[in-house]
Amino acid sequence: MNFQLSDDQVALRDGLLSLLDGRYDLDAVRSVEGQASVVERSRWAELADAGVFAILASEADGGLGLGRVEAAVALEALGAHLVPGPLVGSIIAGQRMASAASGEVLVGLHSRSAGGSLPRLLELPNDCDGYLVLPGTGEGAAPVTYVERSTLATTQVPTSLDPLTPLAQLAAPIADGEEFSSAADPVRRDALLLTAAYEVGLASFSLWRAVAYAKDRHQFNRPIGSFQAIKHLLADELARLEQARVAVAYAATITDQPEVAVIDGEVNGLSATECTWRAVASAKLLADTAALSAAKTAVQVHGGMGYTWEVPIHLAMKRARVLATTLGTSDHMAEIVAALTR
Amino acid sequence: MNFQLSDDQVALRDGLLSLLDGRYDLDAVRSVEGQASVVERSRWAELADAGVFAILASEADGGLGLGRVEAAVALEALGAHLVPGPLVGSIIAGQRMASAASGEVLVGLHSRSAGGSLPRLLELPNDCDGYLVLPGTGEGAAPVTYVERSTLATTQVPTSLDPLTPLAQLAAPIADGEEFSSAADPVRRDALLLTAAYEVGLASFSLWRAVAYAKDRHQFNRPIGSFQAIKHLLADELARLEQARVAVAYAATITDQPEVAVIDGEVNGLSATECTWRAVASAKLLADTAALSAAKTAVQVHGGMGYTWEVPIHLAMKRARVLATTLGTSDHMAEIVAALTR
Amino acid sequence: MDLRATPAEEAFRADLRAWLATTLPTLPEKPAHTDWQARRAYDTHWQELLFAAGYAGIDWPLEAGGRGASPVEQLIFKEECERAGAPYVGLGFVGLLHAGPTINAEGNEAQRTTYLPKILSGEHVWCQGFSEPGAGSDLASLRTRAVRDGDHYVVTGSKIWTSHAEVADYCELLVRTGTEESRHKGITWLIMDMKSPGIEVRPLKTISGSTEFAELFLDDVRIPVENRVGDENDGWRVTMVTLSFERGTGFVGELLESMRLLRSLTALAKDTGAFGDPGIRRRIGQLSASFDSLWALTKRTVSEAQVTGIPGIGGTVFKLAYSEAGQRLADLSMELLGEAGLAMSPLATSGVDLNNDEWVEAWIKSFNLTIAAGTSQIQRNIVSERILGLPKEPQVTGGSK
Amino acid sequence: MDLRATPAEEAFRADLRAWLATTLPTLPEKPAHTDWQARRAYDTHWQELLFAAGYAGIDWPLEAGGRGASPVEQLIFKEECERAGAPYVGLGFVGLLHAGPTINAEGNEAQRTTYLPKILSGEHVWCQGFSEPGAGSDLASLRTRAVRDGDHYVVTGSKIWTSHAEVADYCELLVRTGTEESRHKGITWLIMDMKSPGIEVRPLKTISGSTEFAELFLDDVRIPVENRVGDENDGWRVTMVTLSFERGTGFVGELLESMRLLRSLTALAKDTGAFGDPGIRRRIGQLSASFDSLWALTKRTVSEAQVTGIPGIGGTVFKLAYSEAGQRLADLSMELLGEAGLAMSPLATSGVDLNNDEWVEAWIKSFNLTIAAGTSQIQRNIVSERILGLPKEPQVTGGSK
Repeated sequence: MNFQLSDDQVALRDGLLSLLDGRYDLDAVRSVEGQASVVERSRWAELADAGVFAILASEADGGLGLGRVEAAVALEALGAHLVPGPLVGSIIAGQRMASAASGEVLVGLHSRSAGGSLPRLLELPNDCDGYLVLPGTGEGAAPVTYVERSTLATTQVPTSLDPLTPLAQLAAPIADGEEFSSAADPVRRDALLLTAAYEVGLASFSLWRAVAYAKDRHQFNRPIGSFQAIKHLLADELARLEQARVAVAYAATITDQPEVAVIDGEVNGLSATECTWRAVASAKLLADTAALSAAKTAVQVHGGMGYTWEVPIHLAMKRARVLATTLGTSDHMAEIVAALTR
Repeated sequence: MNFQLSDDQVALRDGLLSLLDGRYDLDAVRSVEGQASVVERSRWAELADAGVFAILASEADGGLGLGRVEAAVALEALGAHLVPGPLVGSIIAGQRMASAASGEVLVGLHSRSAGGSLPRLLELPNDCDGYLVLPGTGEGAAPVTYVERSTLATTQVPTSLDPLTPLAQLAAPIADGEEFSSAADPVRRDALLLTAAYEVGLASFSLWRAVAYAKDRHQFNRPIGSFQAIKHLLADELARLEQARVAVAYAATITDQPEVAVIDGEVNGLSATECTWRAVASAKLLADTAALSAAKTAVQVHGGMGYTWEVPIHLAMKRARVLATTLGTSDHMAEIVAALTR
Repeated sequence: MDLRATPAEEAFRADLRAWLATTLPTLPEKPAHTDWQARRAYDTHWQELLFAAGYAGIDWPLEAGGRGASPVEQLIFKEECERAGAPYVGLGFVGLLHAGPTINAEGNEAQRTTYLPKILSGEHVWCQGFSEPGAGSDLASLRTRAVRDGDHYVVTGSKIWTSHAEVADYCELLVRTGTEESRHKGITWLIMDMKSPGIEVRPLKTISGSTEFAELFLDDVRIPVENRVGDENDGWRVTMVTLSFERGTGFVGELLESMRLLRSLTALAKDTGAFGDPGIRRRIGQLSASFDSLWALTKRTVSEAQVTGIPGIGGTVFKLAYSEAGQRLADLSMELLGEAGLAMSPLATSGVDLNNDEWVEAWIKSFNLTIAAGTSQIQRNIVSERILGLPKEPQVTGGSK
Repeated sequence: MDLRATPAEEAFRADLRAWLATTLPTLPEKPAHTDWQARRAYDTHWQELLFAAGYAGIDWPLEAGGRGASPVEQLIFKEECERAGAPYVGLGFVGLLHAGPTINAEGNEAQRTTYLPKILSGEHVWCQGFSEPGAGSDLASLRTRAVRDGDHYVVTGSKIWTSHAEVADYCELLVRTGTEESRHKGITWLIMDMKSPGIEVRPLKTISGSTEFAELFLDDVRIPVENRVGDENDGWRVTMVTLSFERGTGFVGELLESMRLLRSLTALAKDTGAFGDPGIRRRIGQLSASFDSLWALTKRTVSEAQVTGIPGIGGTVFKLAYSEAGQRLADLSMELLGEAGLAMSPLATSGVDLNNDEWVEAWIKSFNLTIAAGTSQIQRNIVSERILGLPKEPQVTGGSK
């Protein structure tokens, strides 16, 4: 057992971070705020060149042949840079669609499960070329299908909560397209896991921004970060962040190493698949909490400045809200974990 | 409108506090810890002489003819002194039973509603002469009846959570006795309201003990009460306490002044009775929270000392746990309020 | 404990309700949130109507031209206006709630005569120049400098969180007249004419996307010495007088609004089926209980003010508790809206009264509840020191950064 | 990231599991919680068995007579012992986890030879004399005074939170040898023979009713200078060496116990029907997720210790997060037990596996989670300063009260 990033994984992370520092700095990310399209194709191509969307594709298919651990490492780095666009969908699609792996085609995700009587939305309607459509929870063992964006009837939403996640309202539920995968479960699990990894990145962004501000900002002749009221808020956020981060790492590792899921499952009276689901749902639950809470605390630590558009914390806060909603809420995740607690 | 204690109400409170300071100081209260019987009849008689158990009885019946506001004032004072015994039951019984109002007979409360498949307990089995038995929630408009203690088959519980609330396990559900009141609803409401008032007293006990300790205790060359980590914990408890206290005052006032319940109910689309129920359930919910939270914080502020038997905070914490359980939990109260939120 | 209205209170409420019923339908349609000139026109028109009916300056003393209403009547006024859907005090709030009362209490006769009537009538709009980028919670560290030059102060510096500065006529301004280290003892309170040369107003966009606030940049702005309220270097005390007016019923409108939102959220939960989940129901019940108790707390605070002239401990506790309950309500609303809570523009619905844009905006604004008008951290300091009597933290002296 | 066991780890686990399977059934029945002599006999017998099998001092270096196991093996040891229901380290914990490692690291050859073997074999039981009534979170303010008198220190003062002092042979004792104001720089680490004249042990009853702890009153207790570990006035550093052994896997047993309790609570919720309430289910799910992540965090921490020798940031975060999750579990259990949670003695039930006494005791003990071994307030200071790099609070110097 060595439950730490391997040297290769560290190298992957550092390489990606260095690319992101250069090409996805905050100014670059913010330059598309509030626009109907938020993905700059040339930058997207650079992510593709770095292998981001081919990370899960097999080497035989020209991919990197890496696992969820590596994909999660990449997503955390992307989240910590607030990179917009259909990252999770494109990585998952990249496993089987060369056009997604290469970055030519941008693939969003849509789950029919949420909603009920409320309106249904489509994320990134002017950026995605197509969507992986996950069946609703009542639909049994329905497949995941791929639908072209052009086939969907939508109305643009003029203002979305997250200025980096433009939206359209769907005129009707999305019908099935061509089959992408006959089993929806592993796809949904990967989508939740990678979304959780991105949320860990968001939480980290919020926390370290708040820490930096707390060191710099002085009131009452002291850095505000020397007041316990501030220190303790931030310490609690670190605890949430680390719990989420390690939960993501655990879920990713046992997805990649199913023999571990077998052993860990036995201890808890679960099959390997159930054990993996419990780990993934736990990771998403903790990552939702970490990202939302870190953003809220970071706004609070920034005081009035945190309430201004200029300070970028609100971008992390709004994205966290989006990600805690679309593929299954924290409440859904908690229900999944409870059902697998025996 | 003058939503403050009247001069008479202040005099009542101050008189009772002065009696309690003299006859129910902490040493006196603690002298019966862990005993099978915790009520000293001579002290109980002094409370009776002060009119505590006749407070709601009409003047025609030899009572004080006062209202819930006065009864709540008395219960808060009794709670702040951790006075043990069937106070609420005896006050309610005192409305119609001269022997309870005079302090000769001690009357406990028992609600058939809680429980399910779990064992049912009887509080203060060696102190109460009889019990007012409230019907279970599924029993419709059943009456409140009075049963003699001697008719109940029980097994003594050797150690109870609260060393000032001895318990026995009931061998069978309590059957009806002689009718005390044909309508259970107002009795249950009064019982919840007066219990909430006692909990406010408990919360106040815990908070002010913790404040005193925080001023006195020094670590790192400072009173620990000068650290924000401690100050802010205590400030939040004061906020909880004041919310609970004013909620009790409001519920008591509109019970006594039904014309106000009519007006306030109209604003919220409720009948006067519904308005009063919402107020009482809210008060109990907030008082449960205030008492439990203040005790927890007081233990924390006392540090290791708070974990010792000697420091009396645990008595408030354990009693709060008892009172937040027996007549209807916080979760039940929240459900009642939600059903009356329209 | 008496919650029954006196005959005078009942009469006050009945008169007001009748007036609102006849007056509100005459109002023009509300202007767009971003159209500042139209908003000024709308708000000052409402103030004119209040003035004509004798409701302007409801809490101001009679001798200052106000209504001189009792605290209970002030509460009734806020309650009835909120329930009838009357306009908020809007752009008039700095003049009516801060600057006016300060000038009345601490200004001289000439200042009272010059400024008070036009605040009451709605003719003049005021803004506030207190906070600075480097002086938020620690207001006493403010650095905007005023140098005496004959009959004028020459003021240079910057202010932040100035509401509707774009359309204000005057600004209540705090400046440093003492040494850099003088803190509370070197501050002066000035009336600044917003037409003075050297003032630059730069809108400040909030995270909800609005530009309700602005930054003020002051570059050698000349302010006549006669515009000073109180003595030089006595501005901190003058300000505290103003702030003391803020307590008590300060957040009544917001609380009543939250209570309305909770009712509407409960209706939505019933529409969507979420009300069938006991966990959701309990959260609704907990919020309902919290808001009801804060409403009762307000009545107690007002009663104390009515009898003793001092609002007691309720006001400080209120802010702390209300801001957290408000955030819990906002969080619950987003959870119940689900995906619909990700859109800030209205969505098309069938059958369900969604108002998603209103909810989303309320959620974003809820982040400000624990910051604006004193962060919860500062509130907890106040509660623990002034009410619980806990010792202050050791002070750090010396140059601030 | 690799969670697969190496062949060596698998072999270690298999051997241990086999040994536990044959050894545990030979143990006598557990003694009553209050019978200290019987508990000593029970715990030292278990230690003898571990010693004979080569598991004594699992984390001690080989040259000190320990197993010299890797951090991963230590984790496996704790995991298997907990899952097999083996006895806890019990009365041996101060000797095995604190005093022994300190003497090994900082003591001289004679001290190592005299004390270490008998700790490992279970012959000697140690207790800890660190905290004082006036020195809890602020340990450096301790006042128990040691005055040099020839070849002895003469010690006077009092200690608190001394576990099983009634049956201990030795005490690791911190005393003040410097001036009153010397704080960290005037503390010395001594080995005190518990049979020395002048020691009074007074049991300290906790809020759960147990007397697990005691107070020590020391009145001119004479301790030979040769019992000093490290230099005079260097005891703070010596102590920090000990404390650094505490991190990492310190709460593994407690965590595994909490995970077991949560499973049992879930079963109870299904028995009582409470599991049908989605609000209750979600709380169970949240706790399950928290505990699982803390278990994963432990594995990461141990992996870091294995590779770098330093446990990393996990240990400090663990204590803070675990103690709060443990309290939430305890609170949930009391809500699910309802009235049955008000009795500390077992209740008669039919059909339901209630264990109400165990749950109630766990609830009461949960209050100590955020206090013992460093309050959560102190933990947050450590996390914010050492990990986040936030500035320390301004220090207050001068006489303490």
